[in-house]
Amino acid sequence: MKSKRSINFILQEGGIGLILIFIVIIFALTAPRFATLLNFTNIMQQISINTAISVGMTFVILLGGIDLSVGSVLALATILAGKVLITENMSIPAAVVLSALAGIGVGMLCGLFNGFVSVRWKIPPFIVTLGMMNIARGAALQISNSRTIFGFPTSFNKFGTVNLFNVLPSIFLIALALVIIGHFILKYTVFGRMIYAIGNNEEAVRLSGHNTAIYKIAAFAFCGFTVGVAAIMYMLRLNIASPILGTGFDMNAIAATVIGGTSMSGGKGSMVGTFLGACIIGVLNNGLLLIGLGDNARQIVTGFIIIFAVVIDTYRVKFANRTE
Amino acid sequence: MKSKRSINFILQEGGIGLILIFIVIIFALTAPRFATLLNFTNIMQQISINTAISVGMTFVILLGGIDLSVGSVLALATILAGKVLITENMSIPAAVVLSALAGIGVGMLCGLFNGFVSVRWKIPPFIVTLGMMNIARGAALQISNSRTIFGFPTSFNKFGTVNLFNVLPSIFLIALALVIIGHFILKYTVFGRMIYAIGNNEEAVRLSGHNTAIYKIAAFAFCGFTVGVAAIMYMLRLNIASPILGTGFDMNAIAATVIGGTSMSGGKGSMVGTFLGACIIGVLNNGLLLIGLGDNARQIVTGFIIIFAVVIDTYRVKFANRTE
Amino acid sequence: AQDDKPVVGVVLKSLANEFFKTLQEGAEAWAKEDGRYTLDIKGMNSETDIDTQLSIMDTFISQGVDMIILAPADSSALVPSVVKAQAAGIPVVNFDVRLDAEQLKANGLEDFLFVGPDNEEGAYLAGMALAEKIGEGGKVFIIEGNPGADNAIARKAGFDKAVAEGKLELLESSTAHWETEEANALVANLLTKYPEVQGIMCANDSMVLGAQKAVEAAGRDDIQIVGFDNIAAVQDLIKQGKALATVDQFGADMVKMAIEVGQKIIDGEIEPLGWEKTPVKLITIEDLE
Amino acid sequence: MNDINIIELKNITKRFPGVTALKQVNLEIIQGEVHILVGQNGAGKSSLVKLLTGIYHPDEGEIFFEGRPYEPRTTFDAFQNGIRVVHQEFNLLPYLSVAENIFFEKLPSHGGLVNYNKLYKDTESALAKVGLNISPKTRVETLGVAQMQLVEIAKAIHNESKVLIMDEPTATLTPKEISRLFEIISDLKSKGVTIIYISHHLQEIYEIGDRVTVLRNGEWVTTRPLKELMIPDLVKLMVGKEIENEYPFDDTVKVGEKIFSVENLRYRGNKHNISFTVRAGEILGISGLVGSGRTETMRAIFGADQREDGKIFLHNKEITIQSPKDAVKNGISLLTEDRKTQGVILSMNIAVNQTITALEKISKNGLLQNNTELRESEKLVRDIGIVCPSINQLVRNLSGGNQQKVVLAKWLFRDAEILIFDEPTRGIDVGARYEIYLLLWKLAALGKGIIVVSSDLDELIGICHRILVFSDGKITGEVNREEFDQERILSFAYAEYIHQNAQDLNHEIKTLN
Ligand SMILES: Nc1ncnc2c1ncn2[C@@H]1O[C@H](COP(=O)(O)OP(=O)(O)OP(=O)(O)O)[C@@H](O)[C@H]1O
Ligand SMILES: Nc1ncnc2c1ncn2[C@@H]1O[C@H](COP(=O)(O)OP(=O)(O)OP(=O)(O)O)[C@@H](O)[C@H]1O
Ligand SMILES: [Mg+2]
Ligand SMILES: [Mg+2]
Repeated sequence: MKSKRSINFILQEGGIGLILIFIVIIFALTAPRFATLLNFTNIMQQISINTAISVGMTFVILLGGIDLSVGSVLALATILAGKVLITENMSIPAAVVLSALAGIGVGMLCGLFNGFVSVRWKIPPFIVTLGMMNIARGAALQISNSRTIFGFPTSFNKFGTVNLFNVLPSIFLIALALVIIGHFILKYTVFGRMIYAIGNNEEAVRLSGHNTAIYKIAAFAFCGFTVGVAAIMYMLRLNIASPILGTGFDMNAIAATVIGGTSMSGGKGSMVGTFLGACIIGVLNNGLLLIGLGDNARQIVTGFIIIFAVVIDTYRVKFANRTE
Repeated sequence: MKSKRSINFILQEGGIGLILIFIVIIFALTAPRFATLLNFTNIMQQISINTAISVGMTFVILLGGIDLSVGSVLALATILAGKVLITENMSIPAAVVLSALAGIGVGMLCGLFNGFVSVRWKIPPFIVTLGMMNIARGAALQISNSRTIFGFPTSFNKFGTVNLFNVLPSIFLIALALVIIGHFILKYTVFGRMIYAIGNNEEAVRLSGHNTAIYKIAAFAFCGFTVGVAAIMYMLRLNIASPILGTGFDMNAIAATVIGGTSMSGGKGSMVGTFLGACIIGVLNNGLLLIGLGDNARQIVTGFIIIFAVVIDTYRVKFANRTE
Repeated sequence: AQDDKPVVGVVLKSLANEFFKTLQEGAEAWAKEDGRYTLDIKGMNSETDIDTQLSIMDTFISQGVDMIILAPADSSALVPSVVKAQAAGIPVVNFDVRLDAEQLKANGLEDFLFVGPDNEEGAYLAGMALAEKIGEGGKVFIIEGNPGADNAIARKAGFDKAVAEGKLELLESSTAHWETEEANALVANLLTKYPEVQGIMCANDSMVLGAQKAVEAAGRDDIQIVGFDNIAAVQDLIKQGKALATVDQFGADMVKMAIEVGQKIIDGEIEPLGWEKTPVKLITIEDLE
Repeated sequence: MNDINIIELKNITKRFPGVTALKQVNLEIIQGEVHILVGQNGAGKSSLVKLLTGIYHPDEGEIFFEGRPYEPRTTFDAFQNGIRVVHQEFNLLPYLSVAENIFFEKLPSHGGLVNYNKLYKDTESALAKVGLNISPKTRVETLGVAQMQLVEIAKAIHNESKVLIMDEPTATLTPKEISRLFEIISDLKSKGVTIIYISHHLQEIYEIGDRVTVLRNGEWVTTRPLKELMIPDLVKLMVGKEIENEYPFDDTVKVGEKIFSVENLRYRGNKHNISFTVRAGEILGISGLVGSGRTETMRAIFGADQREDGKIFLHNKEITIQSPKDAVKNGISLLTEDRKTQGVILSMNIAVNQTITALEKISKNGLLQNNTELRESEKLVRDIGIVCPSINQLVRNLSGGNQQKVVLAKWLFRDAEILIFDEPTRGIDVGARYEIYLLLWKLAALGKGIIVVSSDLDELIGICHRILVFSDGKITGEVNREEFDQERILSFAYAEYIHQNAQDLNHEIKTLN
């Protein structure tokens, strides 16, 4: 009985994890240098930013929303944080702290704006965040005068290349911390349960006396927060702040979330799933490159695998239901 | 009674139209040369492709789906149609007809794939079309060897610049025809009725004895069809076929649809609204430039106006309900 | 047999871009003929995809290739990767887009070698061709590339220089993000705003295609257009007299030169310093006959 | 009794576009009573409840609660005043657990963290109270309708309240759950809770009610002690005319040959095989307790869920049914039990909902014939007596009973040979129910085979030729009209559960009497 249950658990909760493991094994067998510690470190480095954004995106999608502005807001956040970071006449620790606050702050403000406008006027988040996508991008270009900002303090830049135990990149640890925080909030806090509840049936939640607006705004703000953190991670990793970065980040984060099993219409999904979704995307990008596929073939294969992973997942769910 | 009713109609159905008129008036007063016939011809030319894609997108979104692959599929369709069009040893009329068939055919095939896979394995259309986005782009690049295709027959190129009565661009007329066809299907056919019904409550429709799968696949195929037509329109307008065109077309089409009042969760919306949504986007692009705003300011203002238009729309709906 | 040939890792920007595709094919053809090297050419799906470039760099480093030649997607962000490769004993030759001088300096690579064209110079040549054609006081637009992109900035600077030197009147400078369709709409709208315009400078050839169609649709045959990249479709326009000029940067030669310079560095013949300029050439109708 | 009015409505009027749901209603609810509210579908009962709970706001008039003016702006205001409600339509969160559904108004928490131990413990006791034997972690989407109803009730009663309003809580329950509910109600009453109870099952209200208010067309008709009004009086007050016999049984209808049969059908998750037949002109009743597998069996026949095994014959010829489409094509229809998620399309109008089963009748070559649709749809509205301003009314804006009538209408629009009705009269008032029975008889007279699944045993006994009894996924009894007998049918219904658990049985039987 018990073992059957745990098989079920693996099948249901860990399904996308099995698919990830499967992909990893395939690449380990076929792609030279894939299964090396160094390469895993690389992959972790590469998925960190998408993972961080996806944590916030999961909150928003669980509510039945979407956030298209994450890429632009990330760019804007790097610009502001970057400006602060290179301010002269400031001690480096002070500059770093203020810079992080600036980046995270602007992320949260944009998130608040998204949440507030969509809740206050009952506008589809798609529209509000599409608007914000343009606003933040324009602002980033304007403020930076379309120029990349660089020349951060060396100690700052160094931190981004530090690997714990020589394996775990610092920014991956930050991303992991966000995943854990996100998971914890969703699973164990009233706020988290409200996110699910609202995504299930907002009307019912409202009728039982909760102020759904607050929770929704908070979810968008949280998404902005993770984008702000991702902006700092970006600066740590690439040592630049740029007004043009982040195109496609929105689709990547949404893809990670949805591949991870979160329903676009809200109410269903998990943070662990999202993390695994981000891993799958990262491993695919890395593995297909190592296998030596040409660019076009890589793109085509990526497309098929994205679909295929989710198709497999539906079979797994079916099977899992049957063994109950 | 009757006049009150017609006011109501304008407020409810034509609301986004009023906003469009409002925007047009503002620009007419503030932007030099905005209110000229020539400029309107320009705008029509510019919105044609987005309008055509949005027609199909509306079908998909009404079902509660989404199609992220339209841009890539459009590129792929131009490449195939372009290859056919420049085939030597073929009479021009034959080449044009075959080329159109190739472009529209590949569009429909991609749509069929999207529909079939998402229906058969119950996968979110977001994922399937994201996959298709990669597949079609990779295929377009591969087939064209990353090269722009040009050198179409002169008569073909000429047709793209013809304006009926010196005002209505030929491709705008094609777009308009698609809008009318789409409107007709949605309003007056069993297929259209099913689209709405499935978007509202698929399970109830299924339990009423319908094969909802067929209708859903058909809607995606129709979307692919409009993308194929849009590909031909693109070739008429720009006289090239290119594997890299079409980025951002998906967001534009979704934006037109949603600004036009179609609900992202399906079941609610109209083709006329979508058309007006596409007009608003086109007029904004044009008017803000004529007013003399710089690139960044234009982007920021566009963002605000997109949000603002929809905010206004919610007030209008409220007001309309009150006057009933 | 192939295995003992030195492997050169080539990191390109987007292979979707026609320029890089031409470059890739040219480089491959050259390598086959030359026979000394095995080329491993990798690109990304989008020009701004810094991430993929970084992972390609990582991949090359862990594969231990003999030399990397790099066309960076971002002039600052790739510097740490270059440092990493050098530290691993792999010489890196920077080509096409110059790595940022200050960023290099901060990483201890002052005046790091660059093999590549002078984008600004190229744009200036195109701009001057336009200026000569329409004469002093001629009214022009600049259609810019992606804001913030390094070559977009350089080309804009070149156009600006030509505007100043040719005493042209700049009516408007706006971006169309390298894209045909966007350039088409932008130019159509600008033509409405400034019917008096006489010339258009586009930062790449894809935008020339869109701009030219907008001019044609407006029924104007008195507007001169110049571009950059020398793609086949624009050559065709130049031949038909529908575009004035474009600029060729001889991508394949650039790769060849970068590899040869890299070989010299390995052989200890030269220091990896300075700017090894590759030619830029104005292409007009005379060059195409 | 010292009669304090806990709630007073003074001249309340509520209008909707085209409808006045309540007209100048005056009503007093006495502290501690069980106040019954009856009236035809669309009489305004649910609207009244929604006014009391802050979902709607009156256009005119005032409400007093405990003597003070009471203007709830949100449901939360109502809660804070101690007013709780079980709505006619469920408001559950499908992907969340039963525990979270019951408690999410205020999840047991400490410093923002959910205390799951307490949550599950509390849930167990809340579920035990309503007699629902499921794990607190069960996801609500996997529950049957009756179970969902019990979850709704558990949700409403676990909190202390002064006034508890129940809008048709028993529409889908079987006697077992109903008697448990009545125990709960009398328990609450003894604690001084005032109860407002809405039901169309007129027999049951006598078990618990103190006073009754009748609404008709949004107008107050009377408020009297229940003892003073017998069922026929109530019906007359509600409907405005007398109905002599609640259940018409037409013995002129000839039951013919066997036309439909199911052999060894096994739905997914069931251990037993099910076989039965239906004859032309026969009304076959299906009885059983909640969860006995009636709905699953019907869904499996209709192709709504996949079958594990079994054959289906129509006119002695085997037919293959893989999907509802196959079923409908073969002349079988199924009126589903959950109208909100499976029956109606809430955001579309009456006409669309009614005609969706037979679009070929209102279209030519794929083009809709609007005039035909209008005509057909209006005819159905008239035939079935749907109360609505026009056929363009959205189904969402209809009263619960009228929504149910729309579902009926859509299946009548499709002339099927075999009509399966799963809880067809759920939420339908006595008057309209009578009309529906007549309709069933009309269909029977045409030689159709009719299957009625119902939790209302009186109804089955009143109108069926024959009743099959389900118990735990198995047919345990078949009773012909001559032998109809409540006790006997119930004993069949319990048959399988008795084998399983003798202790439970004792309990069941106790609660039953
Ligand atoms: N939101 C609404 N919009 C329009 N009309 C409404 C709305 N809500 C209720 N109505 C109308 O008000 C009237 C009263 O409805 P109500 O739901 O109160 O009836 P009811 O007595 O509860 O009926 P039932 O027994 O069928 O549940 C009906 O005619 C209904 O169509
Ligand atoms: N009180 C209960 N305790 C435990 N399990 C139950 C209970 N009621 C129902 N179930 C289980 O839930 C499943 C589905 O319940 P549902 O109410 O839909 O039953 P059903 O067989 O469709 O109903 P009905 O016979 O009422 O139409 C049943 O298979 C049964 O095992
Ligand atoms: Mg009601
Ligand atoms: Mg049932």
